[in-house]
Amino acid sequence: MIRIQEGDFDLSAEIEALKDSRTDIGAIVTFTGTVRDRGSDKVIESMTLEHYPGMTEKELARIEQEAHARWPLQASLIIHRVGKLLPGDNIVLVATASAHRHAAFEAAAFLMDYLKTDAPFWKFEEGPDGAGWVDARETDGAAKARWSAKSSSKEEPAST
Amino acid sequence: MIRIQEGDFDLSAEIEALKDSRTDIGAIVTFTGTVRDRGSDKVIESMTLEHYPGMTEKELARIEQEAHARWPLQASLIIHRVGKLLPGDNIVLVATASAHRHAAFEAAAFLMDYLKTDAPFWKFEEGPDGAGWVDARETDGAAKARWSAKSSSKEEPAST
Amino acid sequence: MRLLYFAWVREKTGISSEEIDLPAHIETVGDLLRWQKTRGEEFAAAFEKDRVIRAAIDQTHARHDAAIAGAREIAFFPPVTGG
Amino acid sequence: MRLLYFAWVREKTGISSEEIDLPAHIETVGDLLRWQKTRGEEFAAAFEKDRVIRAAIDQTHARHDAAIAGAREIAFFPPVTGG
Repeated sequence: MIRIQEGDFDLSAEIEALKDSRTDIGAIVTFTGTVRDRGSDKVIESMTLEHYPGMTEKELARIEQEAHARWPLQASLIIHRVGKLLPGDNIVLVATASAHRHAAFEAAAFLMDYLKTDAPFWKFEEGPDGAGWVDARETDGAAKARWSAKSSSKEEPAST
Repeated sequence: MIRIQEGDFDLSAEIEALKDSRTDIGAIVTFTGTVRDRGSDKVIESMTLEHYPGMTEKELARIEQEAHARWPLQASLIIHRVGKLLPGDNIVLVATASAHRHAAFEAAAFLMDYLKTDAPFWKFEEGPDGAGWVDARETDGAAKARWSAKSSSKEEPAST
Repeated sequence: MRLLYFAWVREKTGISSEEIDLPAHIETVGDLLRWQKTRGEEFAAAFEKDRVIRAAIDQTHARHDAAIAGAREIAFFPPVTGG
Repeated sequence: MRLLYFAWVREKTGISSEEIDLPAHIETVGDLLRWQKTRGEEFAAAFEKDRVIRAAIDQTHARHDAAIAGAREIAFFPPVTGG
């Protein structure tokens, strides 16, 4: 499931909805990304998220589909906020549910790595030292690349 | 932080407490383990968690300390329930907060792998086909062992 | 054809989208990037670092050597920084 | 010395803890495991599969060859299955 929204999200409510009263889920992993009050060398007072409506949903759906193809997931969720955010605010939530913990962990990490390189969002930061667009990090490309070299946990023995 | 309790936990409330209004956290990963309605080959109606009071806290504190030594974590939390649980119920919550997402992901997976092999909890399952103690899985030992072979992400380039 | 601009590409061109008829000689994303530089001061500045600019054809990531024939919507933007 | 039993070891011995003076010849966890088998039907059944039984000395995991000298509390239990 995918949502782009300006408002905040509530972790408990989202996970309850994700579980949907199912009793065959053994493992739920969530990743929450939050606005930090400083970048590599400067203080951040606010962050504004721009995105490409239409393409964003398309890319996130593609990424989510890819995760479901690689791991035995029972459910997944990606929520990404847009608009102006303050330090401490939530930016993104990724959640994965599986019978087994390694599948849930790997799929959540995979979703974040792909989201960071493929989903059309851009961050604009403002602070006392000025304002500017956040530069993409080369490490995010490397983080995505590791999923090409590495096999999924699908073949590994089951473990909750 | 470590808690052993009979009652349930609320994900949002726990994460808010973990963040403690800090604005230098960029990534929060949670793992929630839940009771599944079936084991490998049988239906499960209830699960009872026994533990070794005193040693449990000691082991979890040791595991948590090890995670903080390996990854740059700003906060962490382990909650494990004991007593009688039903399918769908929460069993365990592990949460990690870091400036960077890979540290948070790896530390959470590490905590779960160590908890599964070292923390003195035992599961007793009951169902229509009878009752019995859950057998330990060899895969859990292998999951723990991978952290000895693998280096931590501490040396990797920073990435939120 | 509809052209879209995001983040600092949008800021520098001064527009977020436009409907435009492209010259016939433009066959690839790369051709289009080079042509953008000829469209006045703002576009020259926006597309100066054309190597780092990413493109999407009809909302799908496209390489600079991708053909644009048949495209309805082409977007230009910096490397993404969400998450 | 205090001995503790958990999970199916507890169920089979029928007790969860006891205070006991150990024979002097018992020096290691392994010695203690072998001695447990001699303490009647319940203990023989509980400690039959002594290889899989884990031990903790004063609430720290201990191998079967660990010395028990000075221990105040020794626990026996199956491999753990929490999480």
